[in-house]
Amino acid sequence: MRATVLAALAIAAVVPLVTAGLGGGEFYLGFATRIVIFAIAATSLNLILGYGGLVSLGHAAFFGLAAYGVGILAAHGVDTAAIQWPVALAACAVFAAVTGLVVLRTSGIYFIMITLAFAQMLYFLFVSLRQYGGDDGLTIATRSRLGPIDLGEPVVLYYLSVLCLVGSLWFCHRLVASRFGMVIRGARTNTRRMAALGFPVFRYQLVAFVLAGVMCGVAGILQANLTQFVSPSYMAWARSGELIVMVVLGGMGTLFGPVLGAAALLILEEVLADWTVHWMLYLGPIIVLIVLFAKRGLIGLFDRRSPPPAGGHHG
Amino acid sequence: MLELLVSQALNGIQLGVLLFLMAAGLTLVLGIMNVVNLAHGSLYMVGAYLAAQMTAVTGSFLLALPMAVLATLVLGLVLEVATLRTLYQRDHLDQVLLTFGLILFFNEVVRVIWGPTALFVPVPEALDQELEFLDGEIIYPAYRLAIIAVGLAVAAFLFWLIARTRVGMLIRAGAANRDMVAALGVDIVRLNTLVFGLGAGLAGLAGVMAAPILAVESGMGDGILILTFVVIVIGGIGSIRGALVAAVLIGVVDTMGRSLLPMILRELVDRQLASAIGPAVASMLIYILMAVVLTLRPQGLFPARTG
Amino acid sequence: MLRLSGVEAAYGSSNVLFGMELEVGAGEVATLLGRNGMGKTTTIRTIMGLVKARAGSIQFEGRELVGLAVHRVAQCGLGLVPEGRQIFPNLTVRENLIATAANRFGTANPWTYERVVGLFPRLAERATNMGNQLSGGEQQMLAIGRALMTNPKLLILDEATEGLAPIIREEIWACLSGLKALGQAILVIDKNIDALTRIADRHHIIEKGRLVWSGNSTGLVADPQLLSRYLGV
Amino acid sequence: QQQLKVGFVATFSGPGGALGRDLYDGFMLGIEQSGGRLGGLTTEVIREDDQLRPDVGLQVTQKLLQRDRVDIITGVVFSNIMMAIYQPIIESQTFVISANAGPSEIAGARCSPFFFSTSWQNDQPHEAMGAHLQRRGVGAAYIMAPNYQAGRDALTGFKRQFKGRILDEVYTTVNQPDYSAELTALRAARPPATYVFYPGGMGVNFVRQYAQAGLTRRVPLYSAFTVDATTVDAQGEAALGTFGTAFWTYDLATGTNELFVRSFLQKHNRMPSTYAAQAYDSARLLHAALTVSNLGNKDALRDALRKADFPSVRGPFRFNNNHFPIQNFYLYETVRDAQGRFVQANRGVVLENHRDAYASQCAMRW
Amino acid sequence: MAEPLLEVRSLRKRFGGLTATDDVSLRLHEGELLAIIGPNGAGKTTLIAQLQGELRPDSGAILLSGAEITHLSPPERAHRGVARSFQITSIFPDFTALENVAMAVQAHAGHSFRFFRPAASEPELVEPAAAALARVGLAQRAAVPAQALAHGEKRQLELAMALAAKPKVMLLDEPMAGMGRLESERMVALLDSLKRDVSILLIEHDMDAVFALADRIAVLVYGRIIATGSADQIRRDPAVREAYLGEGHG
Ligand SMILES: Nc1ncnc2c1ncn2[C@@H]1O[C@H](COP(=O)(O)OP(=O)(O)OP(=O)(O)O)[C@@H](O)[C@H]1O
Ligand SMILES: Nc1ncnc2c1ncn2[C@@H]1O[C@H](COP(=O)(O)OP(=O)(O)OP(=O)(O)O)[C@@H](O)[C@H]1O
Ligand SMILES: [Mg+2]
Ligand SMILES: [Mg+2]
Repeated sequence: MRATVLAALAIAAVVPLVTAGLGGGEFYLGFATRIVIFAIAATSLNLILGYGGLVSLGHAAFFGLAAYGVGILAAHGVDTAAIQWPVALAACAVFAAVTGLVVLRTSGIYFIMITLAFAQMLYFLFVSLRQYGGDDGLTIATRSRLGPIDLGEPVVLYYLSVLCLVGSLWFCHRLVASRFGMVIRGARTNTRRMAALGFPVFRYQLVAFVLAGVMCGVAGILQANLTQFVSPSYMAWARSGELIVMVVLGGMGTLFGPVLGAAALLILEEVLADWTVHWMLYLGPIIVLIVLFAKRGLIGLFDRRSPPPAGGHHG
Repeated sequence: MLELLVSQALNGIQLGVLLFLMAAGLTLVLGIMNVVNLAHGSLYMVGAYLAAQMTAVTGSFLLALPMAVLATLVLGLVLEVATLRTLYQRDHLDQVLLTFGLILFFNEVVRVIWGPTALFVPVPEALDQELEFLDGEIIYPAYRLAIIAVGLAVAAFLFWLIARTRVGMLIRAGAANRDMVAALGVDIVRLNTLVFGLGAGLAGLAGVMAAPILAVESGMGDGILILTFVVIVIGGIGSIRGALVAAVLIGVVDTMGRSLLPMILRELVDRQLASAIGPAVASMLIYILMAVVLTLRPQGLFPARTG
Repeated sequence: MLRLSGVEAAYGSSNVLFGMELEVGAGEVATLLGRNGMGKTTTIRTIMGLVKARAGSIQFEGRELVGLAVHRVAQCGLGLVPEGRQIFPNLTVRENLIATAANRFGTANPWTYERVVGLFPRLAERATNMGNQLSGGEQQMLAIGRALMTNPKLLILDEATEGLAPIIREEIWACLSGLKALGQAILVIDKNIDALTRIADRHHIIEKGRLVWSGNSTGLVADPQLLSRYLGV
Repeated sequence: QQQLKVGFVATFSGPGGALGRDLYDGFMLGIEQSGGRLGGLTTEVIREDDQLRPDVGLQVTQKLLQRDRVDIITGVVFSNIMMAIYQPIIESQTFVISANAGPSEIAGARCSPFFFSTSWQNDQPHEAMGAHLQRRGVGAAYIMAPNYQAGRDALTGFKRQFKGRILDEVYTTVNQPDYSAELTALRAARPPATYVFYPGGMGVNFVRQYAQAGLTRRVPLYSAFTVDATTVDAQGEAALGTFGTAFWTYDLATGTNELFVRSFLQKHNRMPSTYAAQAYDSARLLHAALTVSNLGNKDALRDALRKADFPSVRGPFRFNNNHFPIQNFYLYETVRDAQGRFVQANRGVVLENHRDAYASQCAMRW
Repeated sequence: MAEPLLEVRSLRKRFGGLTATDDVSLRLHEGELLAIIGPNGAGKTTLIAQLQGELRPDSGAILLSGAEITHLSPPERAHRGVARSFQITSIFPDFTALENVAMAVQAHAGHSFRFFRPAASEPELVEPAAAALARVGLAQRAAVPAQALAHGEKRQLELAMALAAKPKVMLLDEPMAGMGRLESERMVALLDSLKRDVSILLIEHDMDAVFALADRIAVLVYGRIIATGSADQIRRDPAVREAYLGEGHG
């Protein structure tokens, strides 16, 4: 475990050096940053989906909301990170808390669909916001100002993203083993028993939901800075679906699965699309094969020891 | 005004019935077999493409209809045997992932075979006319009435099948406990394949029926898939009755919302604002409806009584 | 009628059955005894094909069951009342009974809905309730009735009296005796050794997935050592 | 430098894919006309799919700029993609020739010396239709579009020229498949004319349902980007008798156009669309400019592009100060031609040498 | 007489046309083991579910140490010392046996909004959990995932979880079901030893266990209590014999 972590860190650290060596390194660095950002988003989803059994099909809403937080403030001339980022994250927290009050009353497929409903409402709201570009999106003139750190420098943005990812992973790692994490995981398999034992499960799930939303917001902030652009398509349901795909593809309920899933999906898309216009013709069956043969997601191919994820849905 | 309301109600019902055809298949497969099949929308799309192809070949939509439905049903069987069968015991999310892969594949396959532009399916000649009611106050396309009729017939058939027949009982029992059904001597594997085929056939039927009024193009199943999920969730997963009620409810609410909401808003607020928020709220309406229903009844309107 | 020899089975990598042996003759009532966790249920599940046998053979009326699909095994004439009842929660009581009913061997006086509710009148009262609305004991009756309605050649009961009121339990023993009198073969797991010694012809005691003793009731009662050593009585 | 690298960004997958394909086929045909060498340079076209996702569009654009170091970027179907990739392209001082998207911001305040359009500013075709109805003396119209930026811009453009009464202005959900509710309301309003903007599959649905509701006969249907070569086969007879406006039709009798249409038909066995025509012109424009300048000197290249000294398929063509074309807009009617094909027949000029409404907001002067 | 620990006053619960609990009144005293017996479907589990809070009674009141708890949620009742074991085994299948019990300890240990410290390294969770496991005889199985336990072992685990919360009242729904003789006897001994520290409401069809353990027995038939008394009184009660015991238990 420790060795794997160190190796992964080492790889992440040298990416800029390697890409600098390639022709057009900036692109590859940008691409790597994108992977890292989506890995953060997928990790945040994994927190509630993989460990908590809460399958949200509206998770991209937080991604888009935070990105809009940055974009809208920037459009009004507020570009210091010290204001932008807390506001963006607070928006995510509030949205998560308010919707969480409703969605957490349901479970199973109902939960999937009601999270989708709220995300769609937000999506249509931003499509209609003409002041902020509506469906055309909003260009962000300058990246967030973060004291002496210049996010305009791709390498800096990359390392910042990696730092955020490491932070998210570490946070998750500690969280799932903690008392709080035990409650969340217990509630996944047997909510009724949790209540009988004396846990007000709803409250714990709500906190987890908010935490995951905020963590996804971090990814959104980084994405806004990477692309200097934000549009409602960031929170379309298909994006939420893609996050689920990343988590499940990599291995849900495992720490590194979502990271692997994000990297695999984005790289596959990139390579296949580079090669043929009909890339979906190949991506689709590849995903099917992975599901059929890598039972616990990609991570299962690497780590044969970790226990199989426990049975299906109970609810 | 009344004529307008009646026409709009017909529109809503027709949309609802089309949704029901989709939702019935999906609710069978999801609620009863406990399989999340995102490729349901793809089967709808394939049904529409096959209808287009076979209409072009045979020159008759009415001939193409059973052929396309049957072909989609067979495709469903093949899919079930080749991929989904191994996934019944696995997590829902594995099924989500797998069928997501299938969506990508099918969306691209139809583009490779039939090209990226939409295909044309003519309305069958006999139905290509408007019917007039109430001295021409209400004009309604005959074909859309035919859709309503087909949908209601299918609904009646399904009610009978699920609630009254042994096959229906076994299907429900299999949803709850596959092993036990098998241990009592029933070939659950074949049963599930048949149910999946039935669901696929229904999706295909929806696609075929929709082909003459909608653009037959790649990705046409994605939007309706989401709507279908909304329907079965509002109706209560696994409940055919819920699917029917919710489908019509969604159809009517969506239709009324689109046509009446902007009018009402315009009475209440100024025109500028109304035209800004009207369409936005209209597109959110079904999601708002779903959120309200699930807030009040977290298991949908007609919770299928599973354990 | 049923003969297991050298059967091995496992859950994942942990072996549970190690060369299990068992025999039930036609028209016989046989038991499977043993403490908790010794592999009784696993033996049953292996017979039914719900757990794959890794080695050995399971013969039923001369037919090899190993390798058959679960429903094929059942169709050979095995009727299961599983541990933990496993009734269908989303079917009504009546539907639970008739959904899988069958008379594959043309029994002259088959178990029907009427006969089963005659045996368990409580079920008739709850006929239109969903399975999951029944009390634990009612569910147990339902599970027995459901198995009977497949009109099996061999009825297998895994802890079928668990959670039943003593008076009902007595009725079930009486019912089993009655079935035996009709020539029904039965394999039963239960902790009521007193009752079992009354009606059973043959007993098997298992320990850690192995047969450690088998014989008739007289032999079992005659050897108190056996009971205390393997069954803790 | 002997080599020209062109990055071609467009939507190739998903429902918008047909447009990307037409752009690409048109552009490649344009290159073929100069023997595969634009301005005498060996030309390599690197095609990238933006998947109609701004972040993907941005990513592939960055790949083109940073890894492939392309000299020119062209293509771009949708405005939201253009908005996402515009800034990085301009910052890298790479020329971008939009073959389709023409958002108002880029035509106005955010115009750039590195941006050129061979299509039109988004509002223009709608303005043309507005002008046409105005001139015909149609007193009132019922207008509809999808509820997104381009849809709202379209109706704004229409209203800019049309001064009659707007009976209702209806915005529908993007990619809404069924319009029965809206059509019922439309019928109840008894308008003398309908104007809509429904591109792609939406147009197929709308036009067919309009006909099926028996409306085509009662209320004439005017539109832009709703009935064109990419949709008309799926619309079939429903499209007959509807009118549209565009800067080009297949039957324009310029010599270049006849050549273009003939070779396109021959090569692809289908009628070219306006998208193909625009992209073809992009290639021809590049060819002309590169013939008289070179890639090394960006100022010279810009001057050459500005001259637009090439035979456009549309006839007269020159650039406005914001690098959008000043061009004619034509009315077309969808008819069945001698071979039984559904085609857009030119019915005359509506606006002559038309300039877009935003050019005045563009600070660029030359 | 001292104030009862748990008091039930005229509890009533209907399911449609069926009255599952019909005007039931009960008192459970400190340190007492009250057994409730009755035919299948008499309403025993329904009664427990109302005491634990999963079901809301239609009318009547439930008092714990004199304070009304009728309208509290299950977690709130758990915090006041009401623990329940389920008739149909209800555990966390993918946690180990030890973790299952640790969950129960944690619930009792108060607030669980601790995000960082690994729960597995907190002695105040693990030690009581291990002790509870040992008490039910599952010490050797601590590290086994709960889903891999045999049926009888799951029942023991279920009890360990109820125990671990250090409750005042334990509501045990057929804890012996599915246990072999040996295990049953061990369980009887265990409950016997527990009796002094915690009051127990026991539902059980195993009459040997009931007669060995119960201080008092209440007999529930069709939702009504038809008899209450000592083991001997109940054993001899003809109504009880007819409705429940049959002739086997003389
Ligand atoms: N699903 C499973 N996965 C892994 N191990 C299992 C599983 N089910 C049972 N076991 C193990 O197999 C062994 C035998 O279990 P089995 O259920 O057959 O025992 P049993 O004799 O029926 O016990 P009981 O009297 O408690 O029902 C036990 O040690 C148990 O832990
Ligand atoms: N949710 C419900 N809806 C309708 N009826 C129910 C419901 N839950 C229980 N019942 C009925 O209420 C009655 C009492 O059930 P309960 O589970 O309390 O019985 P019990 O005394 O625990 O029986 P057993 O000893 O068999 O477990 C039964 O007839 C049962 O069918
Ligand atoms: Mg067992
Ligand atoms: Mg009970």
